Amino acid sequence: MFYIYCPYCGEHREEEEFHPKGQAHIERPKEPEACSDEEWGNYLFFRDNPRGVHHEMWVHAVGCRKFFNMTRHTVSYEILETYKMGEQPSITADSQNQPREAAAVSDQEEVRA
Amino acid sequence: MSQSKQHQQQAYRLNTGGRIDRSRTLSFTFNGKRYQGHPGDTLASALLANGVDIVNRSFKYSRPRGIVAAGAEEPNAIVQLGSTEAAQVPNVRATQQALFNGLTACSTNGWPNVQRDLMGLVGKLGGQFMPPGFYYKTFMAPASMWLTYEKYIRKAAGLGRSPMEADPDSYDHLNQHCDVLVVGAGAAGLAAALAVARGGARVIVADEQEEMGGSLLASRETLDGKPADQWVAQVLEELADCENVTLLPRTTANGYHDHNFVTLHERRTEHLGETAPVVNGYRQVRSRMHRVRAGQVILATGAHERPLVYAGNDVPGNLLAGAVSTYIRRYGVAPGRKLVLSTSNDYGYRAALDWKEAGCEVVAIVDAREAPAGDWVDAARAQGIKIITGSAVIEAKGSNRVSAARVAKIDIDAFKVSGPIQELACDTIASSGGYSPVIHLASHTGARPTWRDDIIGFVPGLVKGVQACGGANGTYALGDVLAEGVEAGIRASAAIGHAAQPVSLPSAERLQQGPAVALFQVPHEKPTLRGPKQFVDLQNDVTAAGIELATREGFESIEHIKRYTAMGFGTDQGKLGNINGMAIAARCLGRSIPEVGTTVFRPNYTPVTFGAIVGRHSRDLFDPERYTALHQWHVERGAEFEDVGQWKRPWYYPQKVNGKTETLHEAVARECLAVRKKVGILDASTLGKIDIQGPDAREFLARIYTNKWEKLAVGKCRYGLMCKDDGMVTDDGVTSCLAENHFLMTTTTGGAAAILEWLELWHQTEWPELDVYFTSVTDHWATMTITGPEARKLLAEISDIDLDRDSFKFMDWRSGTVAGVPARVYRISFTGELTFEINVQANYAMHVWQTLFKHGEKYGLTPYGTETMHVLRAEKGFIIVGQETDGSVTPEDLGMQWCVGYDKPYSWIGKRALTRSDTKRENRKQLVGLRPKDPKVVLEEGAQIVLDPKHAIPMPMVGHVTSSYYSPILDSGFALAVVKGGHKKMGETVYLPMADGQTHEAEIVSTIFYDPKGERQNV
Amino acid sequence: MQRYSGFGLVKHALSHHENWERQWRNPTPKKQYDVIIVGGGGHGLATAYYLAKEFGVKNVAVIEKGWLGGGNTARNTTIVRSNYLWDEAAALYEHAMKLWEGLSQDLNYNVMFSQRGVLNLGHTLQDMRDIQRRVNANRLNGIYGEVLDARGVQELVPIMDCSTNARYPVMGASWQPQAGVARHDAVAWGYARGADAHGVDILQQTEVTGFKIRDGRVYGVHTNRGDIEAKTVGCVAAGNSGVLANMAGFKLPIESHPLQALVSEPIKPVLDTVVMSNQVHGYISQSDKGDLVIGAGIDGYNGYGQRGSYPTVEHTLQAIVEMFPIFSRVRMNRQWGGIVDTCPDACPIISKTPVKGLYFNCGWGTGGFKATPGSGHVFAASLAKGEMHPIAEPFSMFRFHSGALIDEHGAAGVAH
Amino acid sequence: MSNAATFDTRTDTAIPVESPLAYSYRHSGAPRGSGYRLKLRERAMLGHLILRGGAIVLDEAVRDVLGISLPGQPQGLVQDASGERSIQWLSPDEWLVIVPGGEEFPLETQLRERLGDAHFAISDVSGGQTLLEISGEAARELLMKTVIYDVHPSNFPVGKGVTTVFAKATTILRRPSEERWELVVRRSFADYCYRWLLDAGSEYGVNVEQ
Repeated sequence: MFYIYCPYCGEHREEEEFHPKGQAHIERPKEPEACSDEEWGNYLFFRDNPRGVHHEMWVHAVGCRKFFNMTRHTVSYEILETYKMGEQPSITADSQNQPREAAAVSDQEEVRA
Repeated sequence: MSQSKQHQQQAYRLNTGGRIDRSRTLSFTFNGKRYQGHPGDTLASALLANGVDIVNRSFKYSRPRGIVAAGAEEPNAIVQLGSTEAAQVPNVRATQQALFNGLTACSTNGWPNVQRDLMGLVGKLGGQFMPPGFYYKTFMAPASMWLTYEKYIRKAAGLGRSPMEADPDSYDHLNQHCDVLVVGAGAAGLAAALAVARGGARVIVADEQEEMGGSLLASRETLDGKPADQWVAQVLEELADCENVTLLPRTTANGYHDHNFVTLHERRTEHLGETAPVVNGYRQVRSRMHRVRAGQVILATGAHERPLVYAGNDVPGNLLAGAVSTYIRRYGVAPGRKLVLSTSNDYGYRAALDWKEAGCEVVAIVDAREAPAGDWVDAARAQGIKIITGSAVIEAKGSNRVSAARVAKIDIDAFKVSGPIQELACDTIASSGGYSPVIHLASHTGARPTWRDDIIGFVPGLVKGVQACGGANGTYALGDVLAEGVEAGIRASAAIGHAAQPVSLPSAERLQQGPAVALFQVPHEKPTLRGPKQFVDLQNDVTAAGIELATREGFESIEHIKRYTAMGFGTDQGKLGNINGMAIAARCLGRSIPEVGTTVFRPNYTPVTFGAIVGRHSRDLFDPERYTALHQWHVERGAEFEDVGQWKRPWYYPQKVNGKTETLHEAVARECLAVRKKVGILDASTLGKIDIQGPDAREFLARIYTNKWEKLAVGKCRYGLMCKDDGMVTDDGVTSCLAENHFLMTTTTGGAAAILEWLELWHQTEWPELDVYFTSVTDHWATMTITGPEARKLLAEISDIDLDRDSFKFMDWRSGTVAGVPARVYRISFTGELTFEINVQANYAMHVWQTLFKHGEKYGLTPYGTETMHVLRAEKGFIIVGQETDGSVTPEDLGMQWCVGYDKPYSWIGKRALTRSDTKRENRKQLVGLRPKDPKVVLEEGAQIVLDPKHAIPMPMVGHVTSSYYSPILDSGFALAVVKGGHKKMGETVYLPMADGQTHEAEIVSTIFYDPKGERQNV
Repeated sequence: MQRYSGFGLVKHALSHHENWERQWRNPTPKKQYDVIIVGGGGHGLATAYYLAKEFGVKNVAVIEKGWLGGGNTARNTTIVRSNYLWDEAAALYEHAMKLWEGLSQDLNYNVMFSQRGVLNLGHTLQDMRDIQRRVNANRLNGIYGEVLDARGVQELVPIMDCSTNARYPVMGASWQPQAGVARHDAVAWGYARGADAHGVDILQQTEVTGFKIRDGRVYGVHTNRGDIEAKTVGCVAAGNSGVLANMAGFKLPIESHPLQALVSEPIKPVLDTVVMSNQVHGYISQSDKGDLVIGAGIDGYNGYGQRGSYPTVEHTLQAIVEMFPIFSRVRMNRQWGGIVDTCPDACPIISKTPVKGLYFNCGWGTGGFKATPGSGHVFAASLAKGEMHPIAEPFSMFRFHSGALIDEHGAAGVAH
Repeated sequence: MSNAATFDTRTDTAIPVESPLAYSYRHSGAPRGSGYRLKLRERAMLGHLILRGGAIVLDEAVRDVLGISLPGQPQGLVQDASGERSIQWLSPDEWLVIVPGGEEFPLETQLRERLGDAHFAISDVSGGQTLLEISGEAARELLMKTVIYDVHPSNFPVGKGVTTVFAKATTILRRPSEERWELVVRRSFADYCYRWLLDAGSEYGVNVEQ
């Protein structure tokens, strides 16, 4: 069970006070009507789901009721940082100087997305 | 021998020694026979004292089994506890159950009894037909017979039995926080705890045994030249005096979860009786789960001795060497008379020394090493004990008790017997294959253990904030263990910012020890597959041959081998067997142990009663029941309640008519007609209410709702529909404009909390620039809905609000007083009748409600519940989110285009999704009314709708009934349904084939069945 | 392949079990296969088995990074049922159910499919509406089911608290008597043995590290044991699907979450059916060995750690003791976690992808085990023909663009 | 003015009121006895206001009107000299004000006047929650059974308050003095909380003061 530092309350609190809210930094398209069905579907449903460093949103539901972001490793479950809404992470998968699991590299010659 | 000796009480009890209180006698019953023991005994030590050899029958082969160990690792002595049905506890480990007066236990297997077990015959005859995985290879023909085979297999399986009555005891949780948690209060743990405690940090020390001290309680070693338990007593005294220290004996750390969250199961009363006692008039909890969040964790969990795997090693009388010592030194019991010890290391020698000192005969020590040398070896020689080197016990003889040991020279590398075999008469064989650190807790965290050749064992992998010391870390020499404990304590203190204080350790004896040899399975003169059974996992009857066979069949990963043979899946989770099993697999595959895999242990370390995990969250406290301010009234009025989320809402109010209580149907018909013809009242307090303030409140509403809000004037209310951004309806309700910058939103009863979070989500993440605040006021207001033609007259009697139809219009709200209480009254309607929703501060609700009844009697004021509310709203075609919708329904599917602001400037939540190819489809399921052709028919809710009822199965379905009721005012059944392309199918006939073979016919009609022009609510 | 039978068992016993053959080989990877299946769990092995046996594609490799059947196949609570609400899902799971019924004989491996029936309890009026809706739909789809009232439930499970005193009294249930449980490991092993016998190479301890893609077409995979080529690659990697998709350069509408389960100590037979409850949230059956096998919920965060949070276990046991107060003194032996790949609509993806020749079968969430034979069969058919099998067609990953979701959340309740 | 509607939901007349625990006293009773180690007392009918806005915006107004300053630090709880009025930090833009019953509306009106056109919100929630005092030697252990927050004095000194999990509900927990704890519970959950406290406290003996 996680022990989470709430950046608004300024202290560690038990996971039971929080709800996870999925991947962080997903912005709603500014002009939804200009989106194709594919782009809109991507916004609604398609996620990074990395095995490793993940930026995700949580809410301190039984507490200050603030949403905030967390950088967490999805295998070790180690919380690398939490930061307020609107801020950017200081730790990312690239900044983590560790060997990347399963060296996820492919020959991508003209991959159509 | 046990048969002949049962009349003789405690024949194996030693006259001196041990930590038992011989001055007091406790009596207990095992398998129907009465025995005696002493305070300080475990059930196991007491059984041994009384010469009870067979404590159980094995699971697969029904072989007689005796006590092997003295602690959590015991695989055999699994008993059923309890003298009454409600107090039954299955699968109690006798080695961990303190003896109490009146304890009643029996074996979990064996028919008709453990002494003479008929299944044992099957095991003997059929044993060879039951290799691992035999059930995968047979019982396949004929296919229909499997359920029959399975019935017999199930009967033979299982250990103890579940009680058949509810638990009389209660349990609870204690949420603990500490700087340092020390798990294990043996030498390492106590040393660590002392170091931490003196530094002033908050420390919890948990130990699973009845007494703290671990192996020091039964050690032959001294500290400062005094018995080690004196040091234990002195340390415990100091710790008990520290305000920053919590000592938890009888407390097992059973699970180690993320971020140093550890569950400690404290057995508070299980040593006292089979149900929890009453102290000072207050009943105690049976056991308690400490949910500990620790800054640092120190694992001082010690090590388990590994038995050697030889033929017949499961016959009663085969014990771990360390267990023999423990029984003699701690419990004053010699578990036999004549001992043969088989060992691969120096530690095992202690059992022989203790045995000899207890006045019993040591037939021989059989040491696998060619030239053992060390202080304990010398001591044994000095005692005149015969030592047979380069050899091992290759087979135990005997059926119900060991009668002899077959001993031979062995060649470990070549895995064969290399010399002549001699048979030594004895009744006890103790074995020691070295130690396995107790790495269980560490592996719960996902950290992989590491193999160390030097200690022939795995040491724990460690995550952040944890350290291991002493036996748990593969350190066994007492002096080193103590020093490591202090170091761990100092490191842990430093990590949480506490200065460590010096701890002067007592001096331990410096013992010379010879190196151990890696011996796991002992070779037999016959090949493993042909020889007598050599057990690896005693509880699951897994043999060395079984493991060999599994590897032959291609099961090469240890995880495969465990699963194919069931090794390690018992209630002991393979504490004794797993490493031996891995070693055997490694031998068969020609690999090293770490190449075969690691053992991954899962919580729990030892099993924990469901009750303790559940805690107080059971029975009346399983889940909160939420009540409105009027709950007392509803209860007194005899309401039946409906669960809506956590709320208890009145469902209907059955009355006694001519001495008979109304049915749901009768009550609802009466309530419905009262509303349609006179006036009814509903407690609507459960609706979610959110106070919205700020200059951008209106803009916010426009973005979050599908419909428009720009022109809603102060004093007005409007219905709103909410979607997720996938365009699917998620909530609805009425929002009122209280002031230009002030709105009150209502939500569905079940959706209240989620909608508040939903609003906050959009405000905090996407639209922080909007100046608006949301506050839940659900509980502040009580809401009483009076509805029906007489509603105005009734309200006028007790309100100072001008209720005139022209000044207080439909969809207006006004404030004033009702029954002398300040109230906001909303003229909105969910029934289609003239309706006033009276909102008062909840503390006044009962007064207002009762006043309404005082005045309402003459108008026929009738309380109605949710069922009537549903009928009335359905007659009007009003939806219930969650009933008409299921997360796949858009506003357009509901025919609610009138509630969609297509041209609002901001692309509100859900709008974009409505133009996706699938949401634009013409033949989407759309909400319609259904009128059964036979008005007496009330269609089943959930009935499926087809166009061709003669179509073969699978029959294409075009929709289903979402709501269906009998309408008392229309005197007919009617329904709401979703039907593919339904909006363009008005007047068409559809069919509803039912499970009973009937097919109903219905016509697609408008969703509004009553007062289609909406005149009644406007009067 | 050595045939298994009771007679064979006796024969082997008399020769001291020295003549049993390997159940599958441990082959060296070839340079090239017709089809590569990535993921050696139940679904992947079943796909390979049916490819070789039913669709004539025998040059097949199954690539497994660990040991076969070691993922969710080994970690689930083994419930098999097909009473799904929507036509598309019902067709898929019922296809599986038909295959389950002859599976032991087809594989010559006893998977112990025990049709002891599954109860999905209803505790609220809306639960009961949903149950009626689902059972009615099932019957018209040819899936037998009944709606029981509280008394009917009590007769089937006498030890359950069906009284009105419960916090959420049992109002009734749906009952699918053909449903039940099966022995999870045996399913993986049986398919592995069968596939191997048809010539499939099962490559364990082999990890795919990337895809070979040219002109938007897959032609092989990189592995820790070298490159292996194939023009058709099917990924059946459950919780790790997202990682594989990233390697191939696209995203999936999938998130991987921890799902926990637990067992009690073995006790004598006391529960003869499978009981599932959405409202109090727990599900339970008793294994042939006597363990109460109990499923806990999904943790809300993403996780590949095969661990979840402890309160999830607490809540589950609270639900179990609420339904079965007599189990309060039974003890929990062991808990564990799996990684489930969940789709937004609680239905799987069996689909072509933006990369030609690369197919994904994933997103089974908590419902994968029961579908194993059906999933493998329709996926094999799709891979063999290069066109999606009609039962698989609705489960395209592109439904998340069009909006044609098959939302089993709303109505089916517990999706396990 | 903030252009919000204000409404005094309280009346001075002798109209009977029922506290959120009225049902519970009838149903579960209010145990009294000797030898108890826990004391429970409801402080019903107090005035409860939720204050929303920026700390800088609110602080001066609160000080002027109420005479105590807004706790600026997270988890802060400030009381006036009498201990009858308090303000508690709930979130960076949210505070709970508790005052003697009847003071809440005049207070809201004064604050609104004082705050003028600033962006803020005040919501009266007096009917929606009640305050329970817990004292006695077993108080801390009872809280450990009940809330997941660390109530050890080193972590929970006087003058602190948090929102946290109460069994399966939520609560606001405050420590106004060394020997006394306060729980603010929602009306609809009050009976559950009360039954929980009686049950959890039963092993120590509970005395309920009405």
